[in-house]
Amino acid sequence: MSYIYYPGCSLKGTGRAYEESLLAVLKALEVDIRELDDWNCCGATSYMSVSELKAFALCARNFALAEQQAKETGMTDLIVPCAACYLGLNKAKRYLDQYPDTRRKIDEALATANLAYRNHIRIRHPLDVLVNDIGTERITAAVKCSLEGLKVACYYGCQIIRPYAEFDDQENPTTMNQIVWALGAKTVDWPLKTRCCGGSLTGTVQDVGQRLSYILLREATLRGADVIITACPLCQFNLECYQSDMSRRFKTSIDIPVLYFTQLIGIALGVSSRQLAMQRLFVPFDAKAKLDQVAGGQHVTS
Amino acid sequence: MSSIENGKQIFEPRIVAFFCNWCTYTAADLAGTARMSYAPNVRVVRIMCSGRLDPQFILSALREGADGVLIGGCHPGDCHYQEGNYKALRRFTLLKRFLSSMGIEDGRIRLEWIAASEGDKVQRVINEMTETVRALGPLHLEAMSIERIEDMIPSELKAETVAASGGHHE
Amino acid sequence: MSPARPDNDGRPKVGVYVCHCGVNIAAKVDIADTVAFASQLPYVTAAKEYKFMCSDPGQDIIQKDLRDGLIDRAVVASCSPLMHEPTFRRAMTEGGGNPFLFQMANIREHVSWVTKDKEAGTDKARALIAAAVERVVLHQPLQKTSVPIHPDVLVVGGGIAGIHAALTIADAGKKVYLVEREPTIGGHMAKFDKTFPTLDCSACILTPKMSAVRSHPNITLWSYSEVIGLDGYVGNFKVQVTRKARYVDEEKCVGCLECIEACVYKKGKADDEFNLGLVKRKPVYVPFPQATPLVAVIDPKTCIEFKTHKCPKDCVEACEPKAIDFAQTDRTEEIDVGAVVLATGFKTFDARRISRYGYGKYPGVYTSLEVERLVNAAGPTGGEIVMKNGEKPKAVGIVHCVGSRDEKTNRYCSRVCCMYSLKLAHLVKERTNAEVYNFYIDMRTPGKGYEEFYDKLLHENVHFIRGRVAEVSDWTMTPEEEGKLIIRAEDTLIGVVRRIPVDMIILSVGLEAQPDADNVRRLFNISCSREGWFLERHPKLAPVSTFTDGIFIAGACQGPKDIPDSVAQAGAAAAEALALIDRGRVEMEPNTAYVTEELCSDCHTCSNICPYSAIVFNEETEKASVNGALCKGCGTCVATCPSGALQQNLFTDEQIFQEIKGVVSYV
Amino acid sequence: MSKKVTIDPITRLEGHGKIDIFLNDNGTVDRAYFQVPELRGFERFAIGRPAEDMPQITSRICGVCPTAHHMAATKALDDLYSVDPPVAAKKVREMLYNIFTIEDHALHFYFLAGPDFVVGPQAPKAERNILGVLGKVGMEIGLKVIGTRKQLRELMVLAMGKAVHPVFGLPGGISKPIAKTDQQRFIDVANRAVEFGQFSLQLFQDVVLKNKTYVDYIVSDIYTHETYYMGLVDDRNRVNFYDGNLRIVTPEGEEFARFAAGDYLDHMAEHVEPWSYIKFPFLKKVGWHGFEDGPDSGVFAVAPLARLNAADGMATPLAQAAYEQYFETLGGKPVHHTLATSWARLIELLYAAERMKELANDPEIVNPEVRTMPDEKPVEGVGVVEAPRGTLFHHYRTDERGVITAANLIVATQNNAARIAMSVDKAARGLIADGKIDDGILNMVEMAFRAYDPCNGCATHTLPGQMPILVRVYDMKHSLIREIRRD
Amino acid sequence: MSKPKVAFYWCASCGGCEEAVVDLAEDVLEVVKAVDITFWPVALDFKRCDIEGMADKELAVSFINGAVRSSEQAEMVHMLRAKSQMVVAFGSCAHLGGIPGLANTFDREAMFREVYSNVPGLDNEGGTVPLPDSAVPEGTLTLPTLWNTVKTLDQVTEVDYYMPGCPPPVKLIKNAVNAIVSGQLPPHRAVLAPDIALCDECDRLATKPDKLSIKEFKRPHTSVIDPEKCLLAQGFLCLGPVTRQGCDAACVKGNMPCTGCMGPTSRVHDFGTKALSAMASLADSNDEHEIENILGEIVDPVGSLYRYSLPASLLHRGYVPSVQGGKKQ
Repeated sequence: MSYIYYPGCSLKGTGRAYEESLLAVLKALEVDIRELDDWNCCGATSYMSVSELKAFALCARNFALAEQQAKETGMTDLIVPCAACYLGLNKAKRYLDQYPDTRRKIDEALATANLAYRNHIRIRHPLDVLVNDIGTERITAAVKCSLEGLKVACYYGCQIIRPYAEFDDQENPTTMNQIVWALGAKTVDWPLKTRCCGGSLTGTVQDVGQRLSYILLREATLRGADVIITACPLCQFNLECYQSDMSRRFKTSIDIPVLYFTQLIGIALGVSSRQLAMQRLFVPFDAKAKLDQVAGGQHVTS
Repeated sequence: MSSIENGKQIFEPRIVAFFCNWCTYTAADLAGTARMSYAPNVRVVRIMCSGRLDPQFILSALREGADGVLIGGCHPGDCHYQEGNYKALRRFTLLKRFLSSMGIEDGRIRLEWIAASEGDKVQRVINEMTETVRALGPLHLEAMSIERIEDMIPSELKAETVAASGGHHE
Repeated sequence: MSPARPDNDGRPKVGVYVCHCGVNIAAKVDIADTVAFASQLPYVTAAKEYKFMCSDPGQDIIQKDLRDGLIDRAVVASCSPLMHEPTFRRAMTEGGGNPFLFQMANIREHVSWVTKDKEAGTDKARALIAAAVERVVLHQPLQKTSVPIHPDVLVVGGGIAGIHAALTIADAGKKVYLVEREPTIGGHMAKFDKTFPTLDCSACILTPKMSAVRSHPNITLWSYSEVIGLDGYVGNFKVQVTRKARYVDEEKCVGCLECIEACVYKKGKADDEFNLGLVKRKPVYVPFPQATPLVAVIDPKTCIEFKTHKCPKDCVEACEPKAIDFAQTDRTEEIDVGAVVLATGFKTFDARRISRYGYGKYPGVYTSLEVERLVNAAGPTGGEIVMKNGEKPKAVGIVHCVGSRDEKTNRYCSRVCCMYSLKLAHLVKERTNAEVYNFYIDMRTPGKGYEEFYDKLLHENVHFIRGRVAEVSDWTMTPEEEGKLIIRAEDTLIGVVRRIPVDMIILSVGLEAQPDADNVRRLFNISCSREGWFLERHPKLAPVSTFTDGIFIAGACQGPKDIPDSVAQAGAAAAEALALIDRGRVEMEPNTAYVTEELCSDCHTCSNICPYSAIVFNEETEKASVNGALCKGCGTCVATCPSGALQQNLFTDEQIFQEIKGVVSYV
Repeated sequence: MSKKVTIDPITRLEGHGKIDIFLNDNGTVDRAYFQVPELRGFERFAIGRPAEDMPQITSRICGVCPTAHHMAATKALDDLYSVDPPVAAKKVREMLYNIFTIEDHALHFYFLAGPDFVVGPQAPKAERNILGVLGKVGMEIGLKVIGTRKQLRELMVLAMGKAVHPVFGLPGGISKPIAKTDQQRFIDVANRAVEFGQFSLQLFQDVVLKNKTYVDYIVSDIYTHETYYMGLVDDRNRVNFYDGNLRIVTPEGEEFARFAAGDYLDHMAEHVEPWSYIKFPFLKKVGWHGFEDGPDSGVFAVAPLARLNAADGMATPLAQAAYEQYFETLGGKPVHHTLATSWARLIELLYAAERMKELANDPEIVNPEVRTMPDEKPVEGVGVVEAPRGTLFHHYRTDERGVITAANLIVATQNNAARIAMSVDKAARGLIADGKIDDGILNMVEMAFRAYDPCNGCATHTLPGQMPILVRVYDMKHSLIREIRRD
Repeated sequence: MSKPKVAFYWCASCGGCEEAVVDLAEDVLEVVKAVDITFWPVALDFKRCDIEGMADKELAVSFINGAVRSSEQAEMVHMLRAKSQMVVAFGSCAHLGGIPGLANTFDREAMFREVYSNVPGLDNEGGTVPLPDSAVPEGTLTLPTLWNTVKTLDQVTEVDYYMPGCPPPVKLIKNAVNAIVSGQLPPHRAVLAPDIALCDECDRLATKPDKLSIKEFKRPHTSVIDPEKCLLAQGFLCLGPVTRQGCDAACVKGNMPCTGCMGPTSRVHDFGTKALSAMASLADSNDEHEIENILGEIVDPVGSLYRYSLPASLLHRGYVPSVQGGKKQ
């Protein structure tokens, strides 16, 4: 099983922890992935809202490159971890495959760069790959340090599942939960798993943005979560960066670690915290201590 | 047959369709009742059951000048006559290989199961097929018949042979 | 290649008649042009146009030309043959011609209604007309054959539609078999307390009809039974019906229900299907007190005797007429009928499919059908609206369009939800005086007294919030929300998102086709719409007929309907069935296959092709022949015959070859 | 610039031989070209066909010797599926093959070449045909010829389904055994065939060998070429038509090579000329050095003349006797005189008849065990037989389903192609001087290749039978000065 | 009055038809008594100019065998047509195109490629192929070019009757000659053989099962062939049901399946697809994949079902853009 990996800009920037932990985890699970050569922006930024066609062209270029590489390596699956990229690329693919006019225009554009898109590529989210390709059994089998006793709130965010993804239930996704269970931990019943995190609002209409984030964090805490895990660089950033700010704004104390789900997996698989880039977290999470605490001091690493 | 689109000559393929009375023909009627407009390139020949489809009809359609042939029958298990569509499937299975070794591209011959309720499928399939065949271009069987006349006859005999050349043994 | 053309004074004389169908055709087909085109086709002796060919004056044109000897056969270019072929064949006959020296060119459904560009439409119409002419020239005069019709009728499904159809037919003096799969007839209607908009008691109007069925001399009621097989054709169906073992002898059981009393289980054990699992029932039970037939059923899945064989069987003791019979087994009956009325009804939408509404997760969330039982005086709570936690709700939300008008589930409107939601709102308000919130997309109350009923509710302090509910959840933002279920929805009239805390939520679930509708449709050889509703022959002109002659449909199996519509349609289906039967004989389409003996080499290639075994081989002559009575006219054997010895009336090889030629070689 | 003489049945009508003769300014021959102007390409349309259909498909290469192609193909299938047919099957095949050889040689002698000798080259053309032959030898003998041939053909139908385009060959055997009840028929006909063989040989001696003019033709240098010779021989180097090893002898008559059919590609290659559809096989080890005589030229010959040269004798007594007399008369081995072919052919006819008789009397031929089922995956197979007109190779490659992916057919006349071309060239050089050309010369030029009984139907898998010809003589200005032809 | 004049002529054929005539054996003499054979290149020594010299319609009948593949053959055919009152397409090639017609699935270039560069054992690095005109030291040599397409006789000229078979059965030839001599001719353009399929005259007819269906198509070389039982019932691709009778089921008597050389009966327009329809319908399964497996055993549908009739098929030839001017993909 091998894949082409499309990082996108976030995973090289704010989301570095995501990239580092993801690669570490896949390595631990012996999944062979190769970064797409010469990849470019997914178009999710302003393009999509300004000129869809330009955004599609950007995506199509990535597809074409991937297919070229696929020809050499036989790989046909493109792993896209960033929620925004995942959404953008999926949208582009949908339009290319279903709207001949768009396709014709894009094909012309690609042709000028001697590229071609042949619809030989599948866009895969790491959650999809972990649950449907690798399978929770294999994950459980790879666990070196069970997360027994840990209570986790799984946060999917708004972009991964809706509207294009087919690997999970759009109303009530569970793939992340399944992984957590596979690691021995519990998940809290938290109806907000796909509710908006405030997203870009935190940068523009700050109080609205922060209220939205606050609702998520507060409810998670109320329901006893020790940690929130997420699959979106933007969400992760939003949820953890402003916690002290919120505490002041809403006159409570919000203090809950927000990890990338890959980091949590890494912990269970016994990957070193440096490889998992734990040091990049604003709200620190001392796995060892926490696990000992929840397991009542008896926690042992197998 | 061809049309002009922004100055460019667009090839308009001719496609003959054989639709079974109970499912696909009804579906085509439904598409009509629902005013689902689709490409005008397909002309339907109604047969009671896709099982009535003699592969000879397909060749005859191509010979007469069709660029493609579409066959529509009830979904497997739904045949109004129990098994006619399976017989059609058997023949089509062999016919596909037969025609491709005759050099006729796959895209020109298509078998679709279309239920009486699937008017939209009629629309979709006809549009798709029209585009596919358009892309394949005209099936120039006639060119061959012309070669047949041109490259063999001393001019003084042409008239006589043109008359005869139609004559396949009867 | 072609056999001698029909020979009346040498050449066939074809009349071509192009129909405008008002503007339906004329808008996309240049009629004058096609008529001109037709007039120069081979063998055409008359080419004319008329606004509506199917009208009497239209038919008169053809008949006159026939009588004047101007034509001996006709092509009508108008709508689909499935629509008007019979009409024009009749016209041919009345004009003194042969109805089968006729061909239709479908230039409406297949041309004008589906083609944007008039030029292209005209071209296509020309092609279809040319094809019809090429073909009709080879038509042979044929005679229809007819077979007697069996006078009995089968009605499948014992809901209100089935009941009404059965009674109507039986009252007309015909014998009816009414087959119902549940232990009792009554269907969904039997579960309701009141019916909108009149709020009259459902039981009061239904139960008399149920017992009428039970007692009617012309009705054979087979409950707890299912149709498993159907052969034959219109007028002559053979039907196999399985009668499931109920382990109680229907003839002996008097419905005293002593057995239930006596059952070793003192309390209910299994979910009570009739009450949707709101309560438990015993292994031996009757669905409800007015069940018809009032005969107990033993459910082998829960009855201890079937597991251990060690049960004291107090029930047997308790039963005076000795009706209980553990040795009973399923048995299959075969009956002959001339017509079938399908009234197999609907199922309600499974609310679990929309997880954000929390059905099955939050105990406070109910489906409308459950609430129908709660408000029913004969229901598990005796009509008291109390929740699972035993409390009366102080605030109730009614969520409309659950599983209706929704891209993700069903796109159609279920037609009854608005009205029954109003009914429930009224009943809840009346019995609990709770705050009642209706969340609706549009209120759809077209029907006699319906709008008035809506208006009445508006004056009962019931809240109406226009907006589809986003989610039902239990996470709170304010103290007053604690412990409540919160409904989030945008109130599109005031343009704000609202969070409404309630105790009880009623999901107004839509109607869906029965889960086994697809099997049923195959069994009876009819079609389904995409959503699984049985497909009528024509949405307007033949709403209760199907594409299979002799099979009629009534009630919600054809699409969502309320009670009045179902009953009306049941009456219509009954009338159609009666009309068919009273004809006494049914005419068969003569499109059967036949063998030209001198060409048959007895090669047996066709021997295994015919699903009706209509082809027989004569030992002496060493030739095949077709039994016209068994042949259904699919023509599969004809396509198979390797030497063209088999041909099909109305679809001979030559006719089809000519049609192909016509369809491509002229335009 | 040289004159051009075209000998052509009808200008550019293909399927017939075509000879272009270039005269130089002083009216002698620069070079004469023998062309075969048609091609049907069986090699191409064999591709994609199931191998087991080859015996029936390739027999359509030639309706005169369909059995040769049928048998070569069948043997190629044995090899392809590496199956060894039961003894009975082999014997039946060989018997039928000899029956075929008898009637084909007879056909050639009495219908095609015969008229030249029997009726005589000077006789009016209207008589120079089978009817003329009948007139000359008398109706009684005529009927004997026809009758014998008919009986032979009937036996072929009986055993092979059809005489023209048989159907009985299968890899590992034949489609059906010979019924016990039929054996006697084979024996009876065999006896008549032997008689017939002797009679024909006698006829040849009476009308030809006793006629000085003919003998002079035969031994004249014009009709002589010193080339290699190839033929199929049994384990004791005696002529065999159905099976054995291939043997090549040098122009001096020494054994040059002896190999199994499968190795033919080590010994033979084909040369292509742009001016003829026919390909020119040559001996690989000697190489292609143009249309030349002698040990240094890879040109070789097949067919009766070559077979007798390439063998050490005949496997049956009467034929052996005739064989010895033949070489005695013509001055020992090898015989290079092309026109001696007709004699050699009649000796073979006698051998075939005797061989048929042996096999007809063999109890084994009615053994019902006539098939060995193939169980190997097919890859490649070569089959060879001696067709009346010479050695015939069929070579197939298939995919694992036994569908042909490549086919190579090297056919009797093709093997002779180079030598035929040389004969024509030589005849032309020898006969044409000072631009003088007449019918006699034409006839003699024609006899040069008529002796090979060239079947270009076989050679390019096109048309059979003898070759009509047309001579056109042009002066230096390329204007036609005279035309003589026979169609 | 003088005997009717008869001509035999061959185009692209193998000579088997001539052999078939020779197989009339002593009856040839009968024929010669009845008619005056004016032209028979293979056996008799008359000239083309004799024909050219004739008046139009002077020949009573011309028997022409072989498919037509070049202008020259066509020329000859048209001359004979002009000189003859009646033209009989003699044998499968003239009737349906015959086995040479299988060439109609490819073009001339493909054929050259195979013959002059692909086949093993070639000594042809130069890649020499025959050319219409080729220069030799002494001058220029010419070769005729062949058509891409093999044609049936009636695709070249008017044909009055058809004598089917590869080669035509002797019995039928006799009947035809007698019919012509006695003037008792069937309807114009008839095929001179009974208009009913082979099974009717096949000895194995009685062994046909009541319900005929095929679970596995067998290939003759890998299966035992029962000498009594209907070959189709045994699973062999026997085209008897599709093929006109008149050969006394010769191949089946030889215990091999009929391959259809006699062509179809009069009601069938296209031998190959009709055969396909019949055979495929026999495949005993309703499962897509099983159907594919069963029919997969027919490894070469075109070659097996159009063995003798590709040029006479509704398409006349395989679709080759270079030949038919279609767009190259």
